[in-house]
Amino acid sequence: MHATLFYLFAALALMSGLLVAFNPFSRNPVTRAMFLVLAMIALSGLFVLLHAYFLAAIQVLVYAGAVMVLFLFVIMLMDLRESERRRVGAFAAVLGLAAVSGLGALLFGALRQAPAGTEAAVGSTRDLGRLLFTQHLFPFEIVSVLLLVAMVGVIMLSQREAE
Amino acid sequence: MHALLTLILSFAGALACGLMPAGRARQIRWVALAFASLGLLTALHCALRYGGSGVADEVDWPWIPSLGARLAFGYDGISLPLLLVTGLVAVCGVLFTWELKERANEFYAYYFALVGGVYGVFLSRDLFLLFVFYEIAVVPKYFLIAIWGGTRKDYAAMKLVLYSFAGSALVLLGLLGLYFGANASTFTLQELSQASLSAPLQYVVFPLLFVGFAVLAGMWPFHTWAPTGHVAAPTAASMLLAGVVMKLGAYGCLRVAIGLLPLGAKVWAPWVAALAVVNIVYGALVALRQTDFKFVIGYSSVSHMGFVLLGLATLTQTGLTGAVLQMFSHGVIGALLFALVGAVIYSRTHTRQLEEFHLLIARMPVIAWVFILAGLASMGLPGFSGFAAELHVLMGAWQSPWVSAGLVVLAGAGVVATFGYTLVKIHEAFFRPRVASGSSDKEGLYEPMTAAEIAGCALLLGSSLLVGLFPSLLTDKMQASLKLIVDRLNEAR
Amino acid sequence: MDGHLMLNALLPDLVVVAGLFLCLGADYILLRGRDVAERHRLISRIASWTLICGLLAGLLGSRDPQLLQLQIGDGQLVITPVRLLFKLTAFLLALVVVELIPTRPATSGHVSEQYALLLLSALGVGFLATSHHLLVSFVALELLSLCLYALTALDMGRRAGAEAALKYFAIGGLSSAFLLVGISYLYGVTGQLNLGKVSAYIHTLQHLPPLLGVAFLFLLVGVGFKLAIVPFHLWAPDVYQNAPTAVAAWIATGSKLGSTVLLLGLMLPGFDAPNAYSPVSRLLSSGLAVLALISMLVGNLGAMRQGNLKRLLAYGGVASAGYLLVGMVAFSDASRVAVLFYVLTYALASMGAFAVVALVSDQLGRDAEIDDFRGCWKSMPGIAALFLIFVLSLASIPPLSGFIGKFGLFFAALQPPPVPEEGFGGWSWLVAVALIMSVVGLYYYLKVLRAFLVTGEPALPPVRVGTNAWVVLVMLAVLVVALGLWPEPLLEWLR
Amino acid sequence: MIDWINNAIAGLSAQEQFALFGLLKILVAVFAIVLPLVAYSVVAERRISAWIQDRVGPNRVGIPFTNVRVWGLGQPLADGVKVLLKEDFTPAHVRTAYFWLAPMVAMVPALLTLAVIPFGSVLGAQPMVMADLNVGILYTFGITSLSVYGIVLAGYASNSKYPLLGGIRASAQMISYEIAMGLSVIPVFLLVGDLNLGQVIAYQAGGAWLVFKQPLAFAIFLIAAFAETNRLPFDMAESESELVGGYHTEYSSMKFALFFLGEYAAMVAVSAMMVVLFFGGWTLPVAGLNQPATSLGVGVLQIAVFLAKVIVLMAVFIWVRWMLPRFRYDQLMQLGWKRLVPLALANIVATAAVLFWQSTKS
Repeated sequence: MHATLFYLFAALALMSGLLVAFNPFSRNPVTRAMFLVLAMIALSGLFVLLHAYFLAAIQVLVYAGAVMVLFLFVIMLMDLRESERRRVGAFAAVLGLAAVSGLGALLFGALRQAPAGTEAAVGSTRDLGRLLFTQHLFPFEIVSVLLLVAMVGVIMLSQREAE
Repeated sequence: MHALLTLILSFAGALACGLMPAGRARQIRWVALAFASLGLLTALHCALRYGGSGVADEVDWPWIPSLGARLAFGYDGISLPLLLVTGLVAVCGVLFTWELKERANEFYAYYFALVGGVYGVFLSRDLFLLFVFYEIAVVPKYFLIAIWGGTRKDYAAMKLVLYSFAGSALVLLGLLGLYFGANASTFTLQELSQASLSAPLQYVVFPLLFVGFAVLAGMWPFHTWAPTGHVAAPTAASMLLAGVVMKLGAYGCLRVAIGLLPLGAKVWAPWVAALAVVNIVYGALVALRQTDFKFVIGYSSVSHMGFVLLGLATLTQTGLTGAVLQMFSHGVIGALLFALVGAVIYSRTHTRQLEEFHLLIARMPVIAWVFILAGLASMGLPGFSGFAAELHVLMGAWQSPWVSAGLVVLAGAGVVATFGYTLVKIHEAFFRPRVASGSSDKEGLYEPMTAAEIAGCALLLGSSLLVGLFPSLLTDKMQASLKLIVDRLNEAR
Repeated sequence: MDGHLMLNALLPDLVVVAGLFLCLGADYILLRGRDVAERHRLISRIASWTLICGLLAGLLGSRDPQLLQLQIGDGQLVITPVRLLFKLTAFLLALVVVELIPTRPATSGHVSEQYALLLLSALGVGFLATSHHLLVSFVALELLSLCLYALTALDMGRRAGAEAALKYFAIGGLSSAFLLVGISYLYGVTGQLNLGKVSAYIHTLQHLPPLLGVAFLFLLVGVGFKLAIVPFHLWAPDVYQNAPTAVAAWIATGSKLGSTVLLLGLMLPGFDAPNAYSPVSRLLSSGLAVLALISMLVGNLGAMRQGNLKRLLAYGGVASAGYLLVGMVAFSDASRVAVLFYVLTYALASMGAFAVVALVSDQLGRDAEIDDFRGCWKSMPGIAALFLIFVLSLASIPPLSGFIGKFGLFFAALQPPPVPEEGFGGWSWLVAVALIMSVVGLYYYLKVLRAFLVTGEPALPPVRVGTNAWVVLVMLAVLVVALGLWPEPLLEWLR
Repeated sequence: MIDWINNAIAGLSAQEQFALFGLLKILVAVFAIVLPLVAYSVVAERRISAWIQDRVGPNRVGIPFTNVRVWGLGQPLADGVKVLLKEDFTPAHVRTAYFWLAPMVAMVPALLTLAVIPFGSVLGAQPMVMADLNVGILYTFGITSLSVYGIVLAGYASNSKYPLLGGIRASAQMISYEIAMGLSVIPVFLLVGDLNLGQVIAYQAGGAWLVFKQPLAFAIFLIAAFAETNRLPFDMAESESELVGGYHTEYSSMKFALFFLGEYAAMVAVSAMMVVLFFGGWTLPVAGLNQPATSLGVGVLQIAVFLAKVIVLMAVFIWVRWMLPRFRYDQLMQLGWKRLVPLALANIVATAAVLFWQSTKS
């Protein structure tokens, strides 16, 4: 059951991910975004299988629920048309394919030889919070500064001609 | 006076001239002359004080221990003549650019930076330091030529600098090889000369160092920067280039490549000798074909540097003496020729094309005779320094087991060729009516030499004569230092 | 975690955080509706005093031996003399950038945001420098990168600027993803986030798991983007060219400082190898050598063809990353010191060169071609002289610090390996290539200097340079020269 | 009969029991409770609005095929038949796939949210919650955040201007208020110390309802809930007077009905959440209803209590709709970002400070 679900979600995530990047049927940005949502949800399913409920919920809440909605918002607001089919030079295509397949082969080989993971501990929200505020307090605080960057940056970039 | 003063004075001069306001060309040139003369006086004082053996005025301060570099200065019999010639040429360079107005402050800043770099190379007793000064001398040349130069100055300046820099890249590689090969964690000449270097290492590193330095010495086939650079350079710069910068290369070959890598030197000496003879003969023959007066002198420099290289390749006491003597001699004579052609004659005729000259012997008799004297000195007439030098070189080559007899004969032929082109060009320049038409050059007498020009010519010609008549003044001082090198060569197995 | 000690150690950063809030607050509350130039004046004053206070706090901290040898939270915050030096250098460079931000912006009415982002990115570099922990390093790198993305797009009026920012953002985001995947694989293999422990764990392994190779591949790709190593350099020329020059200066220097520390940390398994030819260091050094080779080639040959000064400097930066890797491949203590020294001197000289470009081309209102600077010797002799120093240092001409830096790199690369049968010169071929490429480098740097110092009539009217800008420029020049003439104290400090 | 069932149940393994009762709970909750609730809330809406506007409202439809009028309670059935039988018209210019997808996406999240709501204590041995997640509230927020897709996609798929505007408005509005909503409940969990909704109820059973302890949080949550369900005064996405019908302008028949039902289902869901978070869930501080049920009867009574509370809140929703005018869009954003979010943050800080103070005192 567990394994079946894992493969189900993994396949779903991979398929949707692929469809985001290369969708042979549609070049519609909204479609891509929706497949990305699907990928996020599938990932969240994987998190559930790892007993990381908090991450699973956050994954849906933040990525599917907020980030991707903003994506859609932007796509709709800017009225992005279906993107042109890009012309890819033969050289670039061959090089890209070679790089991707090389990397894929490398990863596949490496992961096949990697030791099986151990059953993860249950990621309760309480433990996560405790870790964040003790052991990883410092990176956590840096992240808070990082958010400040995001805010300031957005103000600067979005508000043209403030005066 | 301490020898380091030359160095300090030069860089101080660069700073002083550079910071002066550009408009005050008169004040600047006097300041420049003062700094240059003080440098010359220091060098002279060093020469008079030098006892004839060992390293004088030695200082040795730690600098960058982690790289094994030390601030080690000092001079011996080999550096001494070169210090002298640097001082002489530096003073005369100022004298012959007496009329310079454009961007004078910058000119002398670069000029003294170059001079300081040259002094530094001759005074360094640490290879890292030597390399640093060697490179310091590279960059000012670019600006001197590119800003104040003449014919194809951009091309010439860039070519010159890139050749020099490529050479110094080779040198750097060689130095690093030397450092790690010696495994003594030091760059000082003193300690490196005592380190034992394996034969294979020497075989590899010697060509790196020798070729790297020889690029600057104008060795064929890396000489092509020299004529174009010399021609494009403003007078003072071409005097420095021909007079001392080319000697930097030769000095490096002697001091570093031959001095530290005796086994490598022995293996490669025949090749070096062959290239040197090519230099002599090729330079002379090409000079014969030139129509631009400055190119003639440029190629003659290449030819003369061939004698230096040949002297180095002999690896004998006599030959090396000749090489050093030739460095001095060509430094003085080459500078004088460039000064005469580039400044004295050109400022009057406004052309350097030989076919446009018209019976100059009649129209500038004093200058012509000075030039003829200089030309005779250049082709090695007895009584001038060139004679003693070339004689030593050829004698050394004849004795040397590394230079084949055929090469010596060829070099002798090169001497004849030198006679040939010198006389031919003197004739073309001074005794021939105008060949090319269309020149608007006026008839009649040109202005006489200025005081500065007279002083410069007198200094250079006088010192050439002095050394030509009494070569022992210099040779005595260098024997002990050269003997060290020759002994090492003989001992090395 | 000792909170009190940590607060003490983070005092410079806290000062900067406080200062940046002060900047924003002053702009939003006190200076509402004031003239842009006036706001610039006050805010830049606040920003520079903030950085000065941060520097002073750091210097005061360095007098406390406890704060100079500090390790908090499994390497999350590690302060050693070297790391502190890098952090403070970053602050110093940011201080220079503050003086370079043009006070009469053509388009943007945003004042305090620029300074705030600059301060924030300085924080990022500082954290990167003092972190020995994958998680913190990543977060700090993101902190830095995000600021840079936003700053690149500062000049929203220019299409090219926006395009460059987008390119930077897209490629940078991708590289962060690579880095993150690499980090997670590394964590997956070793179970550690502390770089020292990662390295120690790797050395306990009997044979290397292939996943480790993949991890390092990804990490190299990630850091390679940040350092603009070929083939991950494509963003650099566009970004350098189209970002405001002050920002380009900051990208070329601050970002480089931080990323180099990160790269050194990631390469720790190589440095920690019991002898230089353990399998892992062999793997890493051969990878680095290849990257070094192509970076030097592409960087130098690319720079030769540039007509735009900032693009040229960008390619020069790519080349310098190549040299950096040349020094790193030997994985010895000497190479660590050499790399650190080089990147410091490169940052100083590069900042100087960019500063001059920023000050001079600020008034041009378009991309500055090399030719636009012709005749600077006449209109601005002082600036031209300083530029000469900076560029010659970039071209590694002695006695400037750039030369000592590059020499140190080659010196380290040539150091014979501990295993004698490997023979003379660990990486002599690489050094040989690097030397040849240095000649090429001199060529294009001379081309630039030619415009500044050689050719004819001035193309630009003289620029009025403020006292502060003069002070920082001269300070940089003095540092560049002094570190060349007397590098030993710094080398000693780095050791 | 009951014995027989008990025996049959006892014969199943724990997993099978879980599956069986899970399915049962879903079926009952959705088809027997939520859908009727939704259907009749529509009627209620119409009746209440009529009452407020001094009209009569739908009062005629009774039991089909008879003449029995039961106060118009047959209305939902008639409406259902109507929308099912209407022509399902798909305009030519729409993006078909999304046009079909959007109504489903609008309906499903609201129902999914109910999975973690404890709608009763226990019936027999079965806890009256479908999935007792320890991150319950995050789950609900996660799912709620997905409900925006229905509207956005509808706006996009319709491929005409009013729906698009509605979609864009909805996306911005819902994200904005989600933040306020999420922040507003943090003090609740600070007090409770757990994210599990059952624990929230248990906490309230032991003391006062959280609406009294955290009135500000409740106020913010309530306001945000209006925005999240796109109800007046925040029905920007629909706003008939400006956008014709907003995102569902192009929809008709059953697809339109799905949006309609989705909206009411969302109301039910969010009311249920409020009941759990602020009104003690299935508890009542009288007659021992505060404790988990010991008998079937009490269990059913508690479910009734829960439903009653939900219905009251639904009534509030309906009441507000007919009492307040619509906000302007910029006012909406102002309120969300500049009032509610800072207030919620302040509330968090204040609560944390009080808790800290209390912990140091003891």
